[in-house]
Amino acid sequence: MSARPAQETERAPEPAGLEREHDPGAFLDAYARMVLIREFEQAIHRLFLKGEVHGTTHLSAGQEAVPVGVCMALDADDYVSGTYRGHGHALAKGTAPEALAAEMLGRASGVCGGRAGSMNVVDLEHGLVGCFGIVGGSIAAATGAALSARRQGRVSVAFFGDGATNQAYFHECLNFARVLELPVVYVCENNFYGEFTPMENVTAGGEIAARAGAYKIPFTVVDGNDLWAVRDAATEAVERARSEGGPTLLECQTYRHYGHSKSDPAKYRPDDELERWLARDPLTIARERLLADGIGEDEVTAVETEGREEMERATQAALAAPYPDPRERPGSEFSG
Amino acid sequence: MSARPAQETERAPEPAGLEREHDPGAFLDAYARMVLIREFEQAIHRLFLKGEVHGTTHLSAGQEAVPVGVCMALDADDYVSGTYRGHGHALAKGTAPEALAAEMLGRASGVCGGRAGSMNVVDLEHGLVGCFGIVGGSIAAATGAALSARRQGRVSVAFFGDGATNQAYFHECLNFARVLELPVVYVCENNFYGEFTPMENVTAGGEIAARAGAYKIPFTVVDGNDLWAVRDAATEAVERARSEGGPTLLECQTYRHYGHSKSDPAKYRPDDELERWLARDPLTIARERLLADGIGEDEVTAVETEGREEMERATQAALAAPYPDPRERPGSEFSG
Amino acid sequence: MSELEFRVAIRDALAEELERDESVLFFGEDVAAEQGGVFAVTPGLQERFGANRVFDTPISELALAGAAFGAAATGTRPVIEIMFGDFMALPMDSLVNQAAKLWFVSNEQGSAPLVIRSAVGAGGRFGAMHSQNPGTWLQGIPGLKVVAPSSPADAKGLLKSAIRDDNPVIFLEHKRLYSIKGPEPDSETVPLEEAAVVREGGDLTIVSISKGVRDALQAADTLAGDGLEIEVIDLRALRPLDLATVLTSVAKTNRVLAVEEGPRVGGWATGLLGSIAEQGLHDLDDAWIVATEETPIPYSPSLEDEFLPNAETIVESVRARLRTGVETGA
Amino acid sequence: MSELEFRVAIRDALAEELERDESVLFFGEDVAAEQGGVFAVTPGLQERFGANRVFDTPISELALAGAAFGAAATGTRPVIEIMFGDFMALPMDSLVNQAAKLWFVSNEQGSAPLVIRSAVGAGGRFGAMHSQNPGTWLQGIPGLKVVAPSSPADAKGLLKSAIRDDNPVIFLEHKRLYSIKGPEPDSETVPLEEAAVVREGGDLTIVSISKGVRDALQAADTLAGDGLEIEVIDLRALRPLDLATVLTSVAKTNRVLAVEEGPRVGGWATGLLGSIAEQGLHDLDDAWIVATEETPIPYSPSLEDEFLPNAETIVESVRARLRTGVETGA
Ligand SMILES: Cc1ncc(C[n+]2csc(CCOP(=O)(O)OP(=O)(O)O)c2C)c(N)n1
Ligand SMILES: Cc1ncc(C[n+]2csc(CCOP(=O)(O)OP(=O)(O)O)c2C)c(N)n1
Ligand SMILES: [Mg+2]
Ligand SMILES: [Mg+2]
Repeated sequence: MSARPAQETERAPEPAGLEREHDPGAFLDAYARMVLIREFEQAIHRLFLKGEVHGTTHLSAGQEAVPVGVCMALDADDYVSGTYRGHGHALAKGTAPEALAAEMLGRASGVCGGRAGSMNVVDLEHGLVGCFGIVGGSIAAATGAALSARRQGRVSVAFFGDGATNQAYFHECLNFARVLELPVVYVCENNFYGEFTPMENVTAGGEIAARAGAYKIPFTVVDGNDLWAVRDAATEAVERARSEGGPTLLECQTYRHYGHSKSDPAKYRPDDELERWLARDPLTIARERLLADGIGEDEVTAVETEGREEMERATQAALAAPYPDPRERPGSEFSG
Repeated sequence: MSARPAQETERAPEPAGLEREHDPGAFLDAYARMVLIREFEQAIHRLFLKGEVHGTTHLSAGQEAVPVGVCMALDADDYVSGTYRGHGHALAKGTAPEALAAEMLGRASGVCGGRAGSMNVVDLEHGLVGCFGIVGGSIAAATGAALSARRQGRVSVAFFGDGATNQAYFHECLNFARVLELPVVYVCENNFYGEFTPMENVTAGGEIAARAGAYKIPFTVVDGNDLWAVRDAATEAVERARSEGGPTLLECQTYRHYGHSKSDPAKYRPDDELERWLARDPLTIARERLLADGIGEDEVTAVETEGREEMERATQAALAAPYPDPRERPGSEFSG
Repeated sequence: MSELEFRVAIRDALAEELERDESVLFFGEDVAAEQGGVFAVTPGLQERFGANRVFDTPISELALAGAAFGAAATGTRPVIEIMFGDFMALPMDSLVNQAAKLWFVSNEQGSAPLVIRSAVGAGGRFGAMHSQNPGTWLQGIPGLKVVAPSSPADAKGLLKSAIRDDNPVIFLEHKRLYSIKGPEPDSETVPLEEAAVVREGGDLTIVSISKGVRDALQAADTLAGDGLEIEVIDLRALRPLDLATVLTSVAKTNRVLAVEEGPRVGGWATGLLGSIAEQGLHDLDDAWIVATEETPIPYSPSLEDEFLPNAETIVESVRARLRTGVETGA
Repeated sequence: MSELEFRVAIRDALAEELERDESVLFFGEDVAAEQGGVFAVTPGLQERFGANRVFDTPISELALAGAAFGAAATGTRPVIEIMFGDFMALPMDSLVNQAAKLWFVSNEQGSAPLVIRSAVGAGGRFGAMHSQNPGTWLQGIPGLKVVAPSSPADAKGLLKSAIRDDNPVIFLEHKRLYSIKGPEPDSETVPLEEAAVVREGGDLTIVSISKGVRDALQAADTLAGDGLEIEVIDLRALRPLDLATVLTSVAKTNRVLAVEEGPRVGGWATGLLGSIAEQGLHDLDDAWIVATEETPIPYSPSLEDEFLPNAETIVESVRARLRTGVETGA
């Protein structure tokens, strides 16, 4: 990943942006992270079918370019908040695949010791303030983190879905962030469905990004399956945030390959819709672009193999880890 | 008031509008209602200073043209919801001044038997679903009433302030109403302050009506001190609602002459601001227009005298009414 | 005897009331979609009653509840679904400050006859934000009825009563109950304000609600093997609270255990014991609670299983308490 | 001895903590304006600490609490004001599902050190939506501390502790206390988890919190004239609940009365009695509650005065209960 060392001071936006622009390895690294996320989702899917992942889980396969592209624009100490569909948010920000897989499996070595599960992952060390099982919750968490970020020379990013833009949190927080000129980027992963319901059926006006206009917040609609497009839009937004330009809304249009959650066969999708989106798989798009940009096929393949292997190792390690023992470590209500 | 008999069926918008347009007495009647509201607020103010009105109270003097103009466009059986600054909302919709004054005084003859007080008045008989002490609550109440209204051939109106447009209710309900195409009119009384805080300090973008645009809800900004302007805009919106055209947002720009509530001397206002608005007193504007439109000065004066006298009678009757006796009528938690 | 599935009982109650009364509406997130909600409770209702009466909404819990309130105040009887009980915190203002207050504050001009259905409870490895029991958040709100059925028959009868009730009713359906089967109801409706003695016995009264009642019944079966006759009471509602039925039972058994899927502090179980202490202290030889730890609900199976009360922990607690007679929490 | 006004105690605590710790912020609706909030508690703070640390916000309670959560999770110590306790239903999701859960669910990676100040309670003729005590809505939420001071000294010491505490604290200030005066505190902070025995006596324990403690103390004075020695306990917090102090007292007095400004069902008072019954039944000769009716709070002075507990109703209730010994609710 493109994470750079923590910097507590403010910096001019331009050089940082340009530096990234011309870093040849950055997009290959980013592609590697996308591959890892895809492998992760597929591994979790298999484990779910085997009964190893419990309750429910929400896979983000098909949406990988969004968190990865956004996190390319971030530093390691910037903040993000994610959703119950948050594996990609966590992995893109730096959570270790093994710790994340172990969390899904409810193991003691999970990033939250097995207490959180798929929907509620927190990884403060990597700046992940939380994943939120409550639709819209991530918007507030990142807005608040931006209050800290402003004092720390950092920025904050909220990931959320199209459905979340109809929630109270969306409205109150966007207004709040603009009023206070907070360094926050609102990243809407518009995958055109909230559970079984098409976005346009429940989203008045049908234009998500335009909602930011009501608050005079700058907004952009991006092809969320194009890593380069996401990363460019995010870079601009992050630089605006860092240079005291306040919040931005990015609408990244994308698609989830699986159903909403483990129990959803996604029969509500029109014929061919999935096929059309599979043809625009963000991994394929990225692969082709890398090759076109002169990265060798061997390098790309190596990254893919590595991702598969890393995930395999992570899965095995997670499966081998013990379940937490509540008697050994009962857990406390309060800190201190 | 222009309230017409209840009609359960739908009707074509045009004739109704025209009929009202040419009714010569309607504006004089409306002026009479504005006078009554002004007299009411002044009476409550005096009673408050004497310690007869308890707790707190929020006067709407200066804003009379908004509820009166809007209610000119409504039928008696249409619904409205109001705010803690709701005396005008109630009186414009038909609540008896004596019953309302008695409520402020906590008397048994109050429209809610003294249980509600100034902030929470309900008058279902007159279609007042409630006044809401919670900023934004009125928006939800009217949105829900529109679900009934749609089935009953009626419309529903929410009154709320500029500050309420930053509340969760505003966003969720406007989206909901557009998605369901509900017959509801959202009337924002923009008096440029929420308590002690100027509207523009806390309202990102600074344009309230434009927020409706995000949901593709038609909107208009009106001079809220001009009865004719308010009534025309409301008529259009109500007709849209009645003819299945869905919701509308009206922003009525106006000003409260008093402070936010009884304890507020309104020192935060810039010099001259009140004076400038007093020069645009909605009562003065209406009076002049009536005279210009050929209503005789004697008729106008008669209406004013009547308003004063009606309010004086109402005040005396309310003051003479007994306090509710909790032992006689303890009140129950549940209906039935 | 034909058996009724809990989720079908809910579906049937809704369908029958939609059929019976034109003023009943049903809406929520994904409830009208083919699947009929995430727990497959309400498929087919939109086809049957039309999109004007049964419809999907945006993900806007506050607008949902607020719209239900406004509709209920003006002649409609809305039933809405708040998908998970944990989300009840979002529309809380509308419940507390709108629906609950209309009847009293309006001086009894009218009330808000609405029902909020919601899936609650833990045990499904759904984690801390999809497993809570919001009943205790709401028990202290005068003007709200808070109901939670423990069997398919009750689910049907109580939901029908809730829809016909003129007051706002929070109707909590435990996720672990959706797939259970039980006898058909033997009456059209079940009153919302009467606790049920679901098993009789003279040695100890166990009081619970929702899934806890099934656990208590199962525990009572086991304890019968120890020679203990357990009386089991299903509260059915947390508000209004049918204390009389509990007091009558305790006057007979002199011992009471309350089983709650939730923390002790601020829970309904301690409150119930307090009310018994206030009104029936001299009948009381022992009173205690089986509840959860005072933490959020953990995800991992090993943690969640240890966290939750069940038939076994009830049995253990009864054995330990009656054997030792020691007055410490179980 | 110099006397401290309750509202000034709050203001001083805030000012001292803002001074002491750069990471403390304070924001809310109209709190930074010249008036310093509708109860004139916080004037002058913005002038002193600057608009970056003390500022006014939009009327957006959910964003306020959510922003406080996100800030608290990332190194800031926000104190926010939710103007009236009744509005606590609006940000409830952020309290319940965000702030309260971070510590446990993250496996103790971090917590959310935030404070929510709010004006609560009735008696001011503010009506049903500006008079509630939301403490009981929140008492059952593991991970939240719920504190309510009864004196200026405690207000200052408890608020300072709340700001320094690493957990989310709901800090409830009774409106009827803002203008009272009392002695200066004799310590820098007051622990959040210790109930205080504010008057000693051997005949009866009265437990309350917030304004109820003052009523209880006043009642105890009157009852001293009857020859009754009343012990008065100020819970200070509803969560965590210092049951030990209560149990010790009840072991001595054998009688307990809990005084709550709120309904019995779902209130903290019944819960407290239940916990005493669970752990100290054999010490208990009598236990009862003075609370409100089970309705929303009425506006009219004649109704509100009758509705609320006060020193007089406590005295009456004690006299009636101790005279007759009858076990019915007072
Ligand atoms: C407040 C709330 N309401 C409802 C749900 C149930 N729910 C979980 S995901 C989801 C759909 C969200 O859609 P969207 O925001 O578009 O995100 P996506 O799942 O498509 O990534 C719903 C309704 C929830 N978790 N929280
Ligand atoms: C949810 C909520 N937050 C805060 C308040 C306190 N409060 C009462 S009126 C008011 C200002 C509202 O301003 P606006 O909506 O512009 O209406 P206006 O009073 O100007 O008519 C505030 C903050 C409240 N009653 N409800
Ligand atoms: Mg989506
Ligand atoms: Mg205003």
